[in-house]
Amino acid sequence: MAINVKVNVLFFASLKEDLGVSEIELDVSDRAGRSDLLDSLTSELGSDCVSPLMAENVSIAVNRSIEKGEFVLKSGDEIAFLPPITGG
Amino acid sequence: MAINVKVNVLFFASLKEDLGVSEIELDVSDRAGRSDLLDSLTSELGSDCVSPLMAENVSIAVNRSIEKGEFVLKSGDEIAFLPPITGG
Amino acid sequence: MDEIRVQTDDFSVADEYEACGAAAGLDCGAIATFIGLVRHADGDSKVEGLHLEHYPGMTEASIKNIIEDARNRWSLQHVRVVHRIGTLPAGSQIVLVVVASSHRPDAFAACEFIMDFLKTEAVFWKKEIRSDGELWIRSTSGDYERRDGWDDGVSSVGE
Amino acid sequence: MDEIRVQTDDFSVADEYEACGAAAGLDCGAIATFIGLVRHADGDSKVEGLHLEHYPGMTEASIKNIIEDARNRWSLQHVRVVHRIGTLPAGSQIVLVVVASSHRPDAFAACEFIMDFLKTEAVFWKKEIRSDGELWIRSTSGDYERRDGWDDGVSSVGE
Repeated sequence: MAINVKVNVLFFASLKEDLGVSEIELDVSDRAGRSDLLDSLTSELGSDCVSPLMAENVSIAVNRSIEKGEFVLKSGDEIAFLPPITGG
Repeated sequence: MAINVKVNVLFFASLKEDLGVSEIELDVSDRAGRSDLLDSLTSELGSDCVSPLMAENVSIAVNRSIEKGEFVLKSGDEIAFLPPITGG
Repeated sequence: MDEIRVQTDDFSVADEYEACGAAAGLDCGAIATFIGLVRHADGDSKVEGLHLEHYPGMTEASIKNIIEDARNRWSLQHVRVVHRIGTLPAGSQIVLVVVASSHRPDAFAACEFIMDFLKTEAVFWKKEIRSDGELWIRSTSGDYERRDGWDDGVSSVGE
Repeated sequence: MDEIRVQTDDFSVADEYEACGAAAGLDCGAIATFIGLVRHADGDSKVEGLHLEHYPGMTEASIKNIIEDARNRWSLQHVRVVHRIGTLPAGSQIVLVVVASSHRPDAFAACEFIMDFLKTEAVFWKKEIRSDGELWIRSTSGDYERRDGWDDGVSSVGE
């Protein structure tokens, strides 16, 4: 049996508007990776969330650091979905 | 007989210090050119003025416009001797 | 210590300039400053305002990285970046960059570098509130070209 | 109307910035500013101050020419140049350039261009008052290189 841990997921800007939510607490299996995270999000938010979250220009940050490749989640991690940024 | 006209001659910065004067009124022959001007200045200020005034990096402005070549003076002209400039 | 602030409140250019002068010290010969403002017009559309979001913590860290990169390239005495968030009506101040250095080439280059990287690397999101609707803004191809220009020797002009 | 002033009095960065914002109007998105200060040190010599002279009328005309050249290269809304003369103790403000434009590349480039040309083309004379004597300053080879750099395409980075 997989042990579930809690992580925090944040959505910013256009993603927050598209999904209608800015932050959710999510149960994921301990040591969950990228695809496990997406499965948990789909269970929670419905399959409509897949297309905006997986868009090519959306970055994922784990604990405020952009992760371009695979990652492994642990309890208390903060995951953020970032649409294209621009400041100044 | 040459008619003499009055012109005003200004010296700036290091030239003012070297010559000990900032401005003189000078009699020059009407339609005097570059060498006539220098002759009149030498008569007025002594031959020591030639070397600083004729230094390669000194520009001459007639009525506030730099003159690199020959010029012809008329009554009331303002001639200025400009050592190398730098602002900012 | 450089100053990095992300805030909803407006900033005072006079106060930031004074604080920079005080922090920069006796050998400061050059202060370059840039202020970005919300324009009323963008092409044919009238812009009523801008809405800015950030990611607390990550945004400040992204600005800190940009300043560190600038400090690795130029000799700088003090840097201040103040960036506003929230809803800003047209005409508002958005961002301020102040850079102090002994020499003007360094101050100019670093100030422009920081602005170019704020456009593409700082963690902000910007929505234009127009007369004909709202639009999330993205960095333009020009923004990326300017950022990438710092890699191929443009920066050496000032060195 | 652009603003050109040569004065013995100090200037207020806050006042000049505000006046620029007011003159630039609704489509202003970028204000770039540069302030030059009298440094206390220059190499090994301690600088106690600077003495600046100008040629009334001709100096202002030379600044006007520089601004016209900048306006021919970039799209600018407003330009202010304030340059001090007289005896300025170390730490004093010497010169201010403020440029407003719709877009930041134009504001940055024009501000830097104007400073580069003030160094070599504006009719001022500058004497450093050092602990070990007085010295009339000349434009450096670096100053001329920066000026000449505007001829070979560097300016096109911002266009």
